[in-house]
Amino acid sequence: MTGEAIAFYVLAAITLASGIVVVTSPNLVHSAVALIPALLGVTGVYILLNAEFLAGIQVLIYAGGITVLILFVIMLTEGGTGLRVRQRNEQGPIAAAVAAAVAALFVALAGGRRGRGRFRRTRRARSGRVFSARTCCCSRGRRSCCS
Amino acid sequence: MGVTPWYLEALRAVVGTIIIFSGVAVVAAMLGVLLERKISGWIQSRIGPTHVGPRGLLQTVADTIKLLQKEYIVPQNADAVIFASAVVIVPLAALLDYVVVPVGTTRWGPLIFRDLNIGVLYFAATSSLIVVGILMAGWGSNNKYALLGGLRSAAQMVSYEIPIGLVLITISLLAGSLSTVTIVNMQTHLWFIVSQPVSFLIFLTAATAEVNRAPFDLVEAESELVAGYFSEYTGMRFALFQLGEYGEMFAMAALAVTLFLGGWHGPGLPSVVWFLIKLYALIFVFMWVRWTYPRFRIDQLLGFSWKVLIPVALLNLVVTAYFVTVVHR
Amino acid sequence: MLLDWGYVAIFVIVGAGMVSLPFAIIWLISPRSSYPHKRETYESGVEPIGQAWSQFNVRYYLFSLIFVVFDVEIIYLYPWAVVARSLGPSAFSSIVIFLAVLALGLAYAWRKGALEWA
Amino acid sequence: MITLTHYLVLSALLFGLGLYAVLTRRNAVAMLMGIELMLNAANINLVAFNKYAAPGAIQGQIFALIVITLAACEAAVGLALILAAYRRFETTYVDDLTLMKW
Repeated sequence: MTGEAIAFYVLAAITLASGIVVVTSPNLVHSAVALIPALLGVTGVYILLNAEFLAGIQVLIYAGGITVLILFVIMLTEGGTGLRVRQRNEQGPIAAAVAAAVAALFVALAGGRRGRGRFRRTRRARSGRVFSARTCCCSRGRRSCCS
Repeated sequence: MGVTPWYLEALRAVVGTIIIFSGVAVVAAMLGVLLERKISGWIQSRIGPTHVGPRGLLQTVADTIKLLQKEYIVPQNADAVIFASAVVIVPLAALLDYVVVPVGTTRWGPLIFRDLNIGVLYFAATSSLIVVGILMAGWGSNNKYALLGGLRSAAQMVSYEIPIGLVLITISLLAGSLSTVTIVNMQTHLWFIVSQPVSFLIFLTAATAEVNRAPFDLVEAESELVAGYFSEYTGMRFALFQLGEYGEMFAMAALAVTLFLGGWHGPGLPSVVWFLIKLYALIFVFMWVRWTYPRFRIDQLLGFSWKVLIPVALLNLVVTAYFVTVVHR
Repeated sequence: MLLDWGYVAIFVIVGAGMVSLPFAIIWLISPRSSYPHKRETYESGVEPIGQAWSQFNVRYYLFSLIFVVFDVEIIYLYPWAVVARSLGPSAFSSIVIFLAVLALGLAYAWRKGALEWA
Repeated sequence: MITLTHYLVLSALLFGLGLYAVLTRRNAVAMLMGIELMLNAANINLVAFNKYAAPGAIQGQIFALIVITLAACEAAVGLALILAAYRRFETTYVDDLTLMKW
């Protein structure tokens, strides 16, 4: 395991774990607070992807701005009263199925047999050629994924 | 890069972190509290603490030891998880600022934890995290004073983040870089306070408000809100909030030194000494201001940021941009 | 560059450890006792009435709303500030237009009374 | 070795979580938080494709920047709407806001 891999798995675990808290917590303030580690985890992912400016922006806007906004609105509307109210509707199982199906579809698209290796760095892409119509098609001899 | 094995780099990072944390805890928090008490005593023709140590110099050490022995009380109505995590977030976010503060220079390069190339943006981002910690503290306590203090504090801090951000942009425009080391190096001959006096004043005012100090300290107005958002925190957790507050105040002063007062530059003395002299001069200004002006009301406070500081900062940015891009290309 | 952020990551981890260190000391040496009045919410000695978790003035939201607008504006200025000198006069004219729109927004909010605390 | 697929899987899972929140939560603020998660998932995709499919390019990051701006505006306006609805109807639970169904 390289350092990058460890960092990725730790960040992914933080993001997903706090994402689950955001989604499931019956206490809205807990949800909003758990949003912060989720967003910071995404910040770490940006840094791994060499987008450090974006990482700074993410902390400044999301963690410092939007979260404060959300916390303010929760305090202005719900107060502590929301704890006694049912927080979820009846479509839990269906929603779980839909969300799982969509996620599975994305995973299949990302990691499917045809997809693997399609986005390897190619010499042409590495030389800094940007966003022509053919940027996203790579493996030689295969049909372009853009078409 | 790549020559040094990873465990040496990790060791350097760990040692640097420990030095910064204990340094800030001692130099900023403990010495800062002592200075505050001594200077306020001096301004009010009192003596200040005298009993512990020579001339009362060990007063804050005694205070810390006392606070360490105090019981850990969680109010029964509080939201325990949020209540406990807020106390870690506030000092951690304040201390994260010190990563990009260059304190001096040596033969091997500038003395800084890490010279990030988004330095100034990093500073703005980490100090914006404190707001969340304060809101969490206010909410988690389930105390009316604490929640009101937290809300006021958050509104105040977000309002004054904008002028600070505009000033940071003005300075990085002059320096053509976001890196704090580059900004200091640009001031070898001329400090930015000479070319940007308006920015300096805006930054100093906004920084005072950002760290909730008098005359902008209405979130901790003892007569109305007890101790503001940390009313319910006892013992060492109170001390950690103090660490966060003083740490942030010193970080703001250090950033002002870096941006406007030429950082470590100065004749004769070693660079770190120059940095500390400038830092403590600014800290003295903060404390002097505290005992000179009366407290603002909340409407005056927010109005001052939005109706005075931000328009002036915007205008200052435009004028600076004109000189940088058109006149002195 | 990743090395820089490795340093920052270590700073966060070790720092969180150091900030929690006092809690270990408290846990070891602090006294413990419990009686019902101790864990009550402190409101200057008066019995607290109801929860603190109730509703607050909407003004706080208005200010944070304008704050987010300006925060977003500031993120666009950072990359501009770094390259402005090399771009020359065109950088100036474009940013003046950008800031003029923004100032118009601020003037509108001002005129509408969003900046008053009443 | 971390490949593009790893990032895409992370983003897919995050998107699924956000979608689940939007579909099941009754409170409008919680639904907005779900939307924020989904936007973040999209951003991970944009930046990851930027790094792996077009290294040296920056368009992916600029897209992500615009998405973040958009998210800020969406949150600000959405939350303002929620506040307005709350002042009018005294609720933030979307299945209680049924005036348009009548």
